[in-house]
Amino acid sequence: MGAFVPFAAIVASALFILSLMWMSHPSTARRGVRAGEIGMVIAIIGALVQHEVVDYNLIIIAMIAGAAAGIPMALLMPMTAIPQRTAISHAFGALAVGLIGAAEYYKHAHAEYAGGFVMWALMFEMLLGFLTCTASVIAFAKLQELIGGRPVSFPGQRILNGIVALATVAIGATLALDPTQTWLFPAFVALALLFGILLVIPIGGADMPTVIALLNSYAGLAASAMGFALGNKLLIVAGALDGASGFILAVVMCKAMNRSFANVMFGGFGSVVASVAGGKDDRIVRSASAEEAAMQLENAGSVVIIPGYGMAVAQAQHKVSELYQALIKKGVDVKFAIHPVAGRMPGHMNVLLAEANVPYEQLVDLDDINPELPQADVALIIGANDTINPSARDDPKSAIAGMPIIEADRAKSVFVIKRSMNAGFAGIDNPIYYNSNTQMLFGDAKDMVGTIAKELAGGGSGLH
Amino acid sequence: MGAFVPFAAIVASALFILSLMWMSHPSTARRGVRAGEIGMVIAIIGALVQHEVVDYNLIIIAMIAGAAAGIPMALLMPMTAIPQRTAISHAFGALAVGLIGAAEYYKHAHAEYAGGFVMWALMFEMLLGFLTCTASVIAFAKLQELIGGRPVSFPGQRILNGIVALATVAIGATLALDPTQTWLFPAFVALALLFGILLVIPIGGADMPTVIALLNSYAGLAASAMGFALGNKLLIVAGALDGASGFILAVVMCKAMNRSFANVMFGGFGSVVASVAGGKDDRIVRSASAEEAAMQLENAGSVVIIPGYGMAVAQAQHKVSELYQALIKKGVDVKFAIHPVAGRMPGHMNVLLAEANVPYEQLVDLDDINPELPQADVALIIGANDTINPSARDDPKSAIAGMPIIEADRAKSVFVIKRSMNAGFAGIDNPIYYNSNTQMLFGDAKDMVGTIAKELAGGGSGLH
Amino acid sequence: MNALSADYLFVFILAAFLGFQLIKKVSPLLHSPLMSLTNAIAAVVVVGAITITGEEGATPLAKTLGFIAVFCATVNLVSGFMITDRMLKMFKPRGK
Amino acid sequence: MNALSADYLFVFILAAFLGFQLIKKVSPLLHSPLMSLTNAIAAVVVVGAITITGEEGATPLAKTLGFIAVFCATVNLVSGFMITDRMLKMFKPRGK
Ligand SMILES: NC(=O)c1ccc[n+]([C@@H]2O[C@H](COP(=O)([O-])OP(=O)(O)OC[C@H]3O[C@@H](n4cnc5c(N)ncnc54)[C@H](OP(=O)(O)O)[C@@H]3O)[C@@H](O)[C@H]2O)c1
Ligand SMILES: NC(=O)c1ccc[n+]([C@@H]2O[C@H](COP(=O)([O-])OP(=O)(O)OC[C@H]3O[C@@H](n4cnc5c(N)ncnc54)[C@H](OP(=O)(O)O)[C@@H]3O)[C@@H](O)[C@H]2O)c1
Repeated sequence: MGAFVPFAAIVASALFILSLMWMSHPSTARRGVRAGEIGMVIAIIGALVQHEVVDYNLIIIAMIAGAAAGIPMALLMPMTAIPQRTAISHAFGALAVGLIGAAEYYKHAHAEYAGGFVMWALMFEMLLGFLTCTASVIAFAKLQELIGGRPVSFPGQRILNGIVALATVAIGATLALDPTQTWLFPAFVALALLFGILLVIPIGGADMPTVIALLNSYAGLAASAMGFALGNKLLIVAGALDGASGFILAVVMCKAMNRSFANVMFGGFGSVVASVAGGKDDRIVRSASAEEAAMQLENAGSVVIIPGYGMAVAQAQHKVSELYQALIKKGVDVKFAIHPVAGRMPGHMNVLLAEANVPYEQLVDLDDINPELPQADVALIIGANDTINPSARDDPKSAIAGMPIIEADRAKSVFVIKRSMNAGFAGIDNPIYYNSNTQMLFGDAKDMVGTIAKELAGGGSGLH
Repeated sequence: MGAFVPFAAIVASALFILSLMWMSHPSTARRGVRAGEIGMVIAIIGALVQHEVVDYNLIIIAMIAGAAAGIPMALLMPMTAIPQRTAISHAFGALAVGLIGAAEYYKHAHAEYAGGFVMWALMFEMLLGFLTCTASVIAFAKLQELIGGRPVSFPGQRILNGIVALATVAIGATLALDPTQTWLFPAFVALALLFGILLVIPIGGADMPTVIALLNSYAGLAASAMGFALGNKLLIVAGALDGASGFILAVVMCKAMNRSFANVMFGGFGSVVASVAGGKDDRIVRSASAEEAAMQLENAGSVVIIPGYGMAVAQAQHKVSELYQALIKKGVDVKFAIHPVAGRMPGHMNVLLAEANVPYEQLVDLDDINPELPQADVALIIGANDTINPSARDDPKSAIAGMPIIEADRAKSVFVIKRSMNAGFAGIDNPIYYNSNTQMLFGDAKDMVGTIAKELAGGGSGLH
Repeated sequence: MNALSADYLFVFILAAFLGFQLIKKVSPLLHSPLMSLTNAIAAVVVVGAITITGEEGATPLAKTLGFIAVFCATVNLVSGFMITDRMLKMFKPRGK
Repeated sequence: MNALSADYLFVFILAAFLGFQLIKKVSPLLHSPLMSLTNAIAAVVVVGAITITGEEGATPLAKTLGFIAVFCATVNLVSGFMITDRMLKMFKPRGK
């Protein structure tokens, strides 16, 4: 046994590493999940067989309860709810980290640990853990639209945040230097929790994915800190991997939106959505019917479908897949152009389309599809807006200037499926709708795509 | 100080890692070297400031002497001697590892260490260290042609090797279990050294690069083992990085030759070179003059130059660069096709051509150039043979069947610069020389290319 | 900071470097499953929770906190791995 | 095998994984300089040699062996880094 514990840690770490390694490609990814699961089992066994552990009842009960809660959650969760699910699970994980830290704190609340390395690690762990917990809850609430997604800002906000931050750190430091001041501890926890809330409320709902990725890396760091405090290398490794992943995803998103972390965290982006949305003007907009679209699509040699957030909210992915099937049956070459931040989380579109059985080779990256678009006969935009907004490329004064876009406007002709002339997440006007080669297909993505697919399949009941 | 030592190790490791990270691309590679150097300095300082270290004289002397020997070596070494240089430096490194192990052994030659972890680590370290040392010396001698490159084989060779291997391991194990048997130690060292020799002599000279890469990873493992024995994490990390690198390079080479490790180590490959070389036959060979080649080259739209071992031995890289300059001046599009195992070490051609100021963007990989070759007007083969041998692709019974090749024969017309009809390293006949679109330019690569370049530059003194 | 903590720092740095190298190579196609996978892996904090809850002489408070922690972590790791697998099951190559 | 050795194994495994990830990404263009760079890095064994040679109560034998080891390792690291740099200096992008 004595020998098993350290080796369990090594093997588990190795398996977690392999798990991420295999995640690099769809063909090996599921093996990656297996590796991760096995690693986890080994880690848990390693923990259970430690001599220190004597009482198993509570542990077993908690684990059974946890599994009982987790399994249905995993099975019933609709794919469109993935972002919320990620947010709430960060809250759970961070809470666990925080509570473990608290328990450890009370164990170490003696003078001899004062100012010790373990104490500092514990405080850092709890700070990150508790703030990530509440922050994730807010993020969840915003994504689930339990509370408004609009950024909340009030006078003196920054000052307040600053004060809370300072107070939290100050009390944390005091406790690290003199752990016996247990009466201060609840205040520390409360402040950390409060700070988490304050951090997220000023951030717009659609920025939540970036926030979630950041919280992901915080949670990872917290786990590593716990590893430092408990002297557990496995936790250090797992935490570091998690931290790196969250950080990189956040960077990817910021790059793809051409925005800085600072701008995401403090920019109050998205507060303006309403103002511009649906601004009327006199430029001509050509709109077409499903029949016309169907006809042009089946006569096209190559079609690029560009899905966006609208496809997700309309849950149109299955209809889109039908459309894809109908088109390839007619010998049309169909590709999907996936923008890194299309939808509301990284890889959002890929998961939805994969769910609807679109082969993943057809899902093409921004950089690879743009050179092909000028040759495309038809670009069919389904509920995407900012990610195809040419002003990001052409108008340096635009709010999203410099954001890489899918250059749908370069295609020979363009169809846009959306319900209105309303703006997208960035809340800005989109010139593509007024181009002479653009035709609008107004309606809900699901209905509209469905009708077009029917038309192509030769059903042709038309719109209802 | 006490605190500095462990942190020196951390910082040094991090810098070594960054060093390899930056090595991934020419634009950052030199920064990588800087990082490595700084890491090394920090590591050395960390070692010097340990309290255990009291006597500095010998250390300083040895380091000055080492620098005095190393610097001129580094400055005067011709690029064509890089393979030999790598071999001999492995010998030095491995010797150092072995000697340190020996010193440590005598320190631990007491009953209480019997069978301990440290002892096993030490024995493993010395085994690898000493055998790598002599093996590298032989490799050096073969590359430097101090001894014949022909594989040495004699009846009962395998049995002898087996016995020596067993004896070495047996004595090593005995010493690990009972370190006090110091009288056995010299035998162990001697056997390890002998084993190194026996391992390499049956391997053909041109396989040395693969051997060197393998020895590289042995040396790395030995360093790691030393880290285990001395409880020095920095050594473990550096050793692991070195080991990984050597191993991957060896794999790359074997893949590019479509051969297995086993075949390289025990195949006695290359023993047949003489037999086939220069085999006469009655197929027609078209040979051309430098003038004709020059004319066709300057009228070509696109030229692909395929250098091989012959360019290296002839030291023709500078003339080749002149030729390249002359051609681009005339508006010809010139690319270089680099086979992974062209020459006698990985990346051999790249270094030589870079030395001659050919911009690295022009050096194209096997996989990227092959699709372009059918459109190329002229493929100019300079001292390459096996790497362009079509029988690897067409003749399943060929000795190099399945080895990926640069498909020069697909080009509209082909020029081959070599001195004779002799075979290359693999010692097999090459059908490309008999193709109707192939013209041979017999002569030393340097002279021939030089003459062609002169022709193009309008000098035109013709062959001498 | 003592040699021990230096030791942990060592592991952390190596793991962080490794993490960056590995994640950078994950195809954007799989960024959503990646999130839930790392999420599940981070739930390995359950080992810490187990120790807290089960170790001898654990105070009632410690047991309670530990109990909740074990529960939360378990929810994450179970659902995390399962959802990741569910997502990945959906990614099919052409002609399937 | 004790917890300590397990600890070293931990570091070794992480470093090995990292090594593979890093080396795989090195462009074939640079395989020669890579060889000499890793070669120079491996010369860090000089730290072991330094301890042997300089530590108090080192036997004459240890001093001699250590001396040679320091010499050999120094030759490697000096020439290794310098040659690598010499090679890399030669790699020039177009229009230079
Ligand atoms: N993916 C991420 O990780 C991430 C993270 C943070 C922020 N974001 C941001 O989210 C945005 C994503 O861009 P996007 O182009 O995918 O979407 P978008 O710019 O948010 O636009 C979505 C469009 O879909 C339409 N729509 C909504 N519901 C619809 C329905 N039921 N049927 C048909 N159309 C519907 C809306 O127009 P109507 O209202 O007229 O129908 C809207 O214009 C980007 O600005 C990105 O920066 C993404
Ligand atoms: N690069 C590596 O890491 C590595 C490692 C192990 C093995 N190898 C092996 O080495 C070989 C490399 O292939 P390769 O095509 O580069 O070369 P090669 O197949 O060895 O052929 C070299 C050719 O150059 C000609 N040559 C020699 N000296 C010359 C001179 N002074 N002027 C003009 N021509 C000269 C020779 O023909 P003449 O005698 O008629 O002139 C010979 O046919 C492969 O078989 C590979 O497997 C490479």
